[in-house]
Amino acid sequence: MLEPVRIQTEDFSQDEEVTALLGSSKRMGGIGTFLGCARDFSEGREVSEISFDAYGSMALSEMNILRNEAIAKFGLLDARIVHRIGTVKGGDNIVFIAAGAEHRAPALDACRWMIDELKERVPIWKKEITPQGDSWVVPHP
Amino acid sequence: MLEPVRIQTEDFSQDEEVTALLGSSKRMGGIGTFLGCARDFSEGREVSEISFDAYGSMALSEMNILRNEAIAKFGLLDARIVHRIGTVKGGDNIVFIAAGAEHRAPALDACRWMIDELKERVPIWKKEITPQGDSWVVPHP
Amino acid sequence: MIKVLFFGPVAERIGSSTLQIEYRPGLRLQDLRDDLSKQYPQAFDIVCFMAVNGAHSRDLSQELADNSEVAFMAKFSGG
Amino acid sequence: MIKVLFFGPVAERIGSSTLQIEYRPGLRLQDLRDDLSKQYPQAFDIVCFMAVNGAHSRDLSQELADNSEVAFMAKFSGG
Repeated sequence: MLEPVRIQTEDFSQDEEVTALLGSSKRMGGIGTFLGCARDFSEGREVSEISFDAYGSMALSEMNILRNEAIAKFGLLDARIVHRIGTVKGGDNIVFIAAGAEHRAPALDACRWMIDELKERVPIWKKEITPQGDSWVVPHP
Repeated sequence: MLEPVRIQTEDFSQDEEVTALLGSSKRMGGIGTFLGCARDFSEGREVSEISFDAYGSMALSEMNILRNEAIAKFGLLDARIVHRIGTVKGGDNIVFIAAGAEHRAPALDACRWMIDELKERVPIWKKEITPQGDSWVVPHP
Repeated sequence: MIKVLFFGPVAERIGSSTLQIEYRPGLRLQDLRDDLSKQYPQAFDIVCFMAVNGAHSRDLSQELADNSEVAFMAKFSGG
Repeated sequence: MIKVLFFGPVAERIGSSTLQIEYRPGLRLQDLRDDLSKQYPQAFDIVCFMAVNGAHSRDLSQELADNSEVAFMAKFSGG
């Protein structure tokens, strides 16, 4: 069984993640997910690839803390967070968040909270590789 | 290619739906989804199956209107809505909503708006089949 | 003729999912609803929404054309 | 020794992803930061977050133990 929190270079399957999530409770009535993927265009420039650097051990422990906090804060039945590192191409999956609850409101609220918090807390950096050169992404406030 | 708005008895695959959604634009950076599934427990009773009745033609046209409105209102790149009818068991998929946008906020906002509106507008009714008898679900306000 | 459709809990209380009602000129949605709710008060207790030819209708004064399809529906519980 | 880690844009500006700094008793996070930002001002211009032994630290007065792992990090851009 795949761990609920992972950092990996390989792609993931949303169906597999959701099946694992659903397997944790028969009382789950709603699942909110967020999938972040690589765009081939950003800030007016064509992007051919995105590469990631991460403080792996800290990122993983922060993602686990985030999952535990979300489960407690929103009364979730289960949650999963997967982030890819390495290099991805346009259209490829980058990050997947899933939150499962008895009803839809906490599932959707928790999903949004987790992706917002992940961006604030988890030490991962994105570099856009374009025909005009590479540049580290500066997040907007 | 699967239609973006469907009512069907068969199960669906999130991966297939998300792949179809992503295929519509390389500028898609965020996808919010909601999956509603059958719980085996509701209002304190064990639920063995859920069966659906629908005003099929109207439900489909309302779901198409909803998708078009969501795309316009949130500036989505694409959206999909799939609802199962017939009879499903505990843990089975019921409804799937996906919203894709350049950034995460409109994708997540639109996903939530679509599932909330679907419940208000789309003529589908759910009956819970329990060992103690069947009963139509009365939605809470 | 007017085709009247019922679904889910309303159909169950009426004991049928469709009725054919004789068309008469000037027939309004209100008239149809009044006639049917006298015949099926228990079913109409839970009617919340109406549709004419597959579109939501909130206008009871709407005149119905011959061969219209009208639905009287309970609160939706899909999703 | 203190192991100092850099990632992404900070590592690029420093030209390295790790440095070994001699430990001295009483060394605080503030001291380490001051020393390194004199040496690498361009890199430290974009430092927003610090971690000690893999956990966020906002307390510059924190004393570092020998063999600590310290990271000076730019704003995150994952997700």
